Amino acid sequence: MALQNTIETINSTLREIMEEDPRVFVLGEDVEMGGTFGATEGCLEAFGPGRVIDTPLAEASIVGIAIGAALGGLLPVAEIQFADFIHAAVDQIVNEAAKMRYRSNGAFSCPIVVRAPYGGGITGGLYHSQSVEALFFSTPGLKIVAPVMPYDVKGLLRAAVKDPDPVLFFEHKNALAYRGFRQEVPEEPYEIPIGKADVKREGKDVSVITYGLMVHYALAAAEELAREGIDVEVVDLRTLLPLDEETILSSVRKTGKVLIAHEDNLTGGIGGEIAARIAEKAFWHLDAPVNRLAAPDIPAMPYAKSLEDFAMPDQQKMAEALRNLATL
Amino acid sequence: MALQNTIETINSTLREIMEEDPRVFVLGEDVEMGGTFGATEGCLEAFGPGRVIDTPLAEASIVGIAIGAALGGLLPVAEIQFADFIHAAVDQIVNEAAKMRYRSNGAFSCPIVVRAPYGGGITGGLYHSQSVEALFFSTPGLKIVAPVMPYDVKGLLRAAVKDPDPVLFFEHKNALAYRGFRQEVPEEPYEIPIGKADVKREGKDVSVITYGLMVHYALAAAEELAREGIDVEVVDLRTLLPLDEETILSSVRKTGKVLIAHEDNLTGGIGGEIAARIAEKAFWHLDAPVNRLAAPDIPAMPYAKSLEDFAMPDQQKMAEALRNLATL
Amino acid sequence: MNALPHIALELSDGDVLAMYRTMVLARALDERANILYRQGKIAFTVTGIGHEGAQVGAVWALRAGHDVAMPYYRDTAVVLALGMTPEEIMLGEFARAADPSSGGRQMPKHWGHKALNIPSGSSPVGTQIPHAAGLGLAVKLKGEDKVVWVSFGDGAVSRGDFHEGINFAAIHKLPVIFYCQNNRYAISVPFAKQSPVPNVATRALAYGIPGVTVDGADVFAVYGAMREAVERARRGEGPTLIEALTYRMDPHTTNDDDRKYRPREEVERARREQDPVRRLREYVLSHGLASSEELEQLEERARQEALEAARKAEAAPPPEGPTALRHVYAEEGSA
Amino acid sequence: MNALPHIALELSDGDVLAMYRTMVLARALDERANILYRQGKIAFTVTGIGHEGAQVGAVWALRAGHDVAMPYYRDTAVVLALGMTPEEIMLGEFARAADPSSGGRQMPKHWGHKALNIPSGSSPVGTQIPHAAGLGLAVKLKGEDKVVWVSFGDGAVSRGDFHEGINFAAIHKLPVIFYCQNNRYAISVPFAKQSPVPNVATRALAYGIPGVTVDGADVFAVYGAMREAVERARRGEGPTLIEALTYRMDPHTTNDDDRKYRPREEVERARREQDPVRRLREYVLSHGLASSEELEQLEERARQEALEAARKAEAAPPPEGPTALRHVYAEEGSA
Ligand SMILES: Cc1ncc(C[n+]2csc(CCOP(=O)(O)OP(=O)(O)O)c2C)c(N)n1
Ligand SMILES: Cc1ncc(C[n+]2csc(CCOP(=O)(O)OP(=O)(O)O)c2C)c(N)n1
Ligand SMILES: [Mg+2]
Ligand SMILES: [Mg+2]
Repeated sequence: MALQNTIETINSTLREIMEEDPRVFVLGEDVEMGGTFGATEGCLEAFGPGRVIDTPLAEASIVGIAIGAALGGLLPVAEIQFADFIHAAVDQIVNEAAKMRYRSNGAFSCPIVVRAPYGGGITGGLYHSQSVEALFFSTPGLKIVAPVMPYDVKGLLRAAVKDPDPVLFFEHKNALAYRGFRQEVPEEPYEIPIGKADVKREGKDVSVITYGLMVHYALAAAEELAREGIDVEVVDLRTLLPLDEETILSSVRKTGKVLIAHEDNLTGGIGGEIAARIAEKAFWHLDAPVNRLAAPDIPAMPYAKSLEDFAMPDQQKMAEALRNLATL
Repeated sequence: MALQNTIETINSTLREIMEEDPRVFVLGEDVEMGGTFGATEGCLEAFGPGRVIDTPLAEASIVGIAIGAALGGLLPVAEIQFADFIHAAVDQIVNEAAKMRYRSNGAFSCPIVVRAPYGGGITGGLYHSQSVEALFFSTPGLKIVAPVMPYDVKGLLRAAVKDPDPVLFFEHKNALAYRGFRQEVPEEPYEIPIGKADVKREGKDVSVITYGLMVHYALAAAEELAREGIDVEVVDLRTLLPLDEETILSSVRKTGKVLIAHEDNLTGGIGGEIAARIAEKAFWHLDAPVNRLAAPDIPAMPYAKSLEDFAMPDQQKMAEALRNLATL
Repeated sequence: MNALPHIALELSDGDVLAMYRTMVLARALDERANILYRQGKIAFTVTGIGHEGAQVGAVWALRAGHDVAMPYYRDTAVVLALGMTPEEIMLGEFARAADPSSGGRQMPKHWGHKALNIPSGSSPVGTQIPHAAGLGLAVKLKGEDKVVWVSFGDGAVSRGDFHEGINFAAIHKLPVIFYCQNNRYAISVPFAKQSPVPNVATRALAYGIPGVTVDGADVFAVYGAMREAVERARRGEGPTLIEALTYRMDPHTTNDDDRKYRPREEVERARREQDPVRRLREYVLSHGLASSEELEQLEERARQEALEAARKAEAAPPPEGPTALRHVYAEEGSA
Repeated sequence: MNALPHIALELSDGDVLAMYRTMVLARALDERANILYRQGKIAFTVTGIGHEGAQVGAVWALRAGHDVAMPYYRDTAVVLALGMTPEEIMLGEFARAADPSSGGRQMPKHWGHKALNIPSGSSPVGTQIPHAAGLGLAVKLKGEDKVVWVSFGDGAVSRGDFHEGINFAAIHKLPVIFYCQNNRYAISVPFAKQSPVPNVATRALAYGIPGVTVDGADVFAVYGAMREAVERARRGEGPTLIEALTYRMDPHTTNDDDRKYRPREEVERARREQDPVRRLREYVLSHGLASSEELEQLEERARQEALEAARKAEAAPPPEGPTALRHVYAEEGSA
C-alpha cells in the first residue's frame, strides 16, 4: 500500500496496465514529456515511442485516431489536455465511438479511453475549468466515469481500459482533488466495476448525491453537520453513465431527503436526470423537495478569484444547503 | 392569412427578414439550390449570391464563419443540413458563440442563428434522425428554440434572427411536422418572445410538458383521452433554453400530475431538468410521481421501420402513459 | 511495340474480364436498387453509378480481406470486389436483420463487414479519415504488412477531419491510401465552391506526400496509381492521396432532384463520355478479350443476379422491434 | 547603392524608433508580468518574449483600429502596437474589473478591445481562424476596405479549424491574412511531430494562396511581407498565409517547465541569435538612428512604464463576486 494522490495513481496505474498489456498505448498533446499534469510521466522512457505518442494539437483527430487504432486491435488511452478542449472531439466521441457497436449491430466495438482533467477552483478561467460531463451524458453507448478518490481512480482506470466500450475518464484537477488528497492505494491490480456508486459516508437524515471535487466538500460538510446533530449520507457516484440508480434510490428511500450536488452549472447538469429518477421512482419516500446545489447558470468559471469563488460550489454552500434541507 | 406548413413558413419568414434587413444572410451546404428541404428555396434568386452562400461541407466552419460574420456586423443564419451533423460544430457553438458575450464582459456579442432540421420518424437511421438538443442544453449563453406549429415557427424565427445572442433553431423534419401539418399564418411580421412556453390545450387532470413532434402526438392523445373523460393539459415549450419554468410549474400546480415527453432518449434528455425543477419547486403540489416518456436509451434511431417504430415515442405510447398517470 | 494497358500493368485477360464483371454487377445492383425504390419496396438508396471504374480499379490493387478497406456510401463496386455478395448488399437495401453491415440499423450502403476487414462506417462525411490514420498506426505498431485504404467524396476534403487525419498519417508515414472519388459535386455544391484549387490531389502538397489525379473512368489508370501507392505504403514510405475523377450519373440519392442544379446536357455528356463501364466494354471488345455475345451474356447474368439477390433479400425477415435495444454496450460474452 | 532596409520599405527613422520602443515596452511588460508571478501577485501569465519582432512588424502594416486584428495569447507587442495601453494590459494580468479584454473573466492575454477592433479571443487554439474568414466575408459583403489579420502559433495549424477557415477564405478571395508565429513548439511538441512539412507556409499550396516564410526576428522582413499581403488583400486578391519564424524565450506559460523538453543550449543560443529586440537595437545603433544613451533611456522608460502600469493595475479593484452572473445574455438596453 502506498499513500498516493490522484495524479500519482493515474500515472502508476497507467504504467501497470501498459506493462501488462502491449495493446495499451497513450496518445495526446505533450504526453511524451509526461503530460502537463504528469499523468504520463516516465512512460516514454519505460515503454518507448510506439506506446506514448505526442499528437499534433488537434483534438478531433486525437479521438479519431484512437478509434481507428481500436478498430485495429489496440487499446488506446487518449489524453485531452484539458476537458475544455474536448468539444472539437464531440463528433468523434458521440457520433463515432459511442455508435460503433450499435450501428454495426454488435460486429465492431470501440474500446477506447479518453482521459480529461476537468473542473474549476484552479483560477483557470473559462477554458481551463470546465465541467463537461453533461455534454456526453445524453449519449447511450458511452460510459462516463469521474472518480475522485485515489483508490477509486485506480480501480476505475483499470476497468475503463479493460472495458470493451468507449469510456470517458474525467479527473478533477483542482489542487485538492489531483494532488492534495492522499489515500492508501493497494499496489496489486484491482478493478472497480463501472456503473457502481459508493456510499462514502452512511447517514440517516439527508442524502447528498455527488461526484468529483464535491465529494470532498460533501464529506467535510457532513462532519460539520454531524457536530450539529445532522447525519448526512454521502453517495459518490464515481460512474456517471450508466447511473447507479439503485444506490441513489436506496439512499433516498432511507433518508427521505436528498441534495444533488455538482460543480457544473445547474441547468442541464446531470443533477436533473438524477432528480428526475428520484422524483419518479422514490417519490413516495420523499419527505422534502428534491434539492440541487450547482454552479450558477453561467457559461463557464471566470478567472478572477473573486468571481470564481462566487461561482464555485464549496463546502460552505454545501453545508448550508444540507442544513436547510435537514431542518425543513 | 395563408395556410402554411412549417417548411413553407420558414422559407417565407426568412425571405421576409432578408427583405427587411440587409445584414441578414444565409449560409450552409446546398442553400443556393434551396437547401435539401427547401428552406432557402428562391432566396438566391431573390437576394443574390452575397446573401445566400453555399459553403464547403464543413460544419465547424459553417458556424465559425457565422460567428466571424456576426462580429463583423452581419446577422448570419447558418443551416446545418441535418442536426446529426452539428456535432463537429459543438466547439464553435459552445466554446465560442455561447461564451463570446460572457468572456468579453459584455463588450462583444454573437447574434447568430443556427438552423437545424432534427428528429426521427423519417426512416433516416442513426445519422438522419437525431434529437440533439440535450447536447446544448447545459450551455448558458445559448438559446434553443424548437417550435413545431407553423404560427410559432414564424414568430420565433423572427425573434431568433433579431435576438442579440446565439440561437439554435431546431425544426422537426418529420413528414407531419415539416410538411403535413398546416396552420393559418399571418402574413404580417410578428415575434414570439424566446423563453415563453404555450399552453396548447387547457386541461385539469394531467399535464404533459413537451415540444417538437411530440406536441402533435400529445394533442391527438389528449383528444383520445378526452373521450375517456380524462382532461389533459398540453404545454408546448417552444423554447428549450431558457426554460419557461413559470408556465411549467403553474400547469403542474393546477393538475398535480405531470408527464414530460420527448423524442430524445431518456437519460440526459432535457426532461430530466424539467422533472428536477418540478420536483423541487412544485413538490408539494404533486399528486403522483413525475413521469417521463422518451425514446429508450439507444445511441440513435435505427433505420429499419420495425426498429424505428419500436423506438419512437408516438401517440399511442403517449396516450398510454397519460392514461396510466391519470388513473394512478 | 507498346503493350496494352492491362498487359503493361501485369493484369491478365481474365483479370480484365473479372473487373468488367464486377463493374457490371455493381451497376446492375445499383440499378436494381433504384427500381426497388421506385417500386416503393425500399425507403431510400444511393448509388455509385458512374464511379465503378474508380472503385474496381482501386480495390484490384488491394489484398481483399487482408488489407483494411473503408468504403463510403457510393462504393457498391468496392464491396463487391472485396467479396461481399449481391445478397448481402441487397439485405442492406431492404434493411433486413441479416444485413451484415448493420442488421438494418443504418441506411443502405453504410458498409461494415468484419470478415472482410471493412470497418463499420457512418454517415457524417469525413469522420472515417482519422480512423484510417488510427488503423494505419495500429498496422505500423503491430508490424503488420497491411495497408489501409479509405474512400470518400470531394465533399470530405473540406472537413477538418481530412486535414487532421492526413496530417497525422503523413507525420508518422503510415500505410494509408487516402482515396477521393471527386465527382465535382457535394450534392449540389460544385467543386469550385468547395475548393480554391481545381484538384484534390494538390492538397497533398500541404502534407509532403504524393498526390495523384487519375481518370476514374479508366480502370487501368486507377489500378496503376493505386498499385504504386500500395507498394509505397507497404515499403513503409507513407501515405498517398489519390484523386479519381468521376461523374455521378444519378442524383445524389433517391431523395435528391439534381435537375435543380445540374444541366441535363452535362449529365448526358458524362453518360456518353465518362462511363467507366462503357469504356471498359469498348476496350474488351476492341482488343478481342471477349465477344459481344459473351459480354451480353455476362451482363444479363449480372442483371439476373441482382434481381435474384433482391428477391432473396426481400423475403428475408426484418429485425424485430425490441432488438433495437441490443448492442448499446457489449453484451454478456461478447467483446 | 542599396538603401537601408527600412528606407527601402519607406519607413522613416522615426518609425524605426517607434517600432523599437513598442518592442521594448512589450518586453518590459512581459518581464514585469513574470516578476509579478514570481512575487505571487498574479496567478498566471504567458509572455511573447522573443516574438516581438514578428508582432510589431506585422501590426505596422495594418491600419490600427481600422483593420480587424485577432491576436493570440503571446501578442503583447501586437496589442501595444494597436493602441492598448500598458495599464490596460496590466489590468488583464491582475484580472481587474476594468480590464478591457474581459473584466478579469479570462486568463491574462486573452485579448479583446472593442474600440481597437480586436474581437474577443478564447483559449482553444485555432478556433479564431474561421472567425477571421467570417470577418473577411463581412468586410467583403459590406464593401469595406478593411483587412482581417489573424494570429496564431504553429500548434493551430494542426487543427481542422485552420483548414476549414483558410479554405473558405481562399475560395471567396477574402481579405484575410493568416499569420502564424512558428516558434517550432506547441508547448513541448516539436514542429516535426506536428507537421510532415518543415514550413507552415507550405500549407498555402493546398489553398492556392501565397505562402511566405519570414524571419520573425527581423522586423523589417516581417513588415515587408505583411505589407505585400495587406495590399493584396485590399486589392481584393484574397488571403495570404505568412509564417514568421520565432523562438519562445520563456517556458510556455508560468505553469510550464521547459527544461523537460528543451536543451538549455538551444534556449541560450536563441537568446543570443534570434532576439528581435537585440537585433533591432544593433540595427539602430549601427546605422546611427539613435545613440546608445538614447536607447538606454528609452529602455529605462519602458521598464518604468511597465512598473507604473503594474502598480496602477494592482491598486485597481477586482470584479465583485456577484457580477459573475452578468452578461450571460444581453442585458436590458445592451445589444
Ligand atoms: C458532416 C456531414 N455533413 C453533411 C452531410 C449531408 N451530406 C451527405 S452526402 C453530402 C455530399 C457529399 O459529397 P461528396 O463527399 O462529394 O460525395 P458524393 O456524394 O459526391 O459522392 C452531404 C452534404 C453529411 N452526410 N455529413
Ligand atoms: C484546442 C486546444 N488544445 C489544447 C490547448 C492547450 N494548449 C494551450 S497553448 C498550446 C500550445 C500551442 O502552441 P502554438 O500554437 O505553437 O503556440 P505557442 O504557444 O507556441 O505560441 C496548447 C496545447 C488549447 N489551448 N487549445
Ligand atoms: Mg462529390
Ligand atoms: Mg508554437
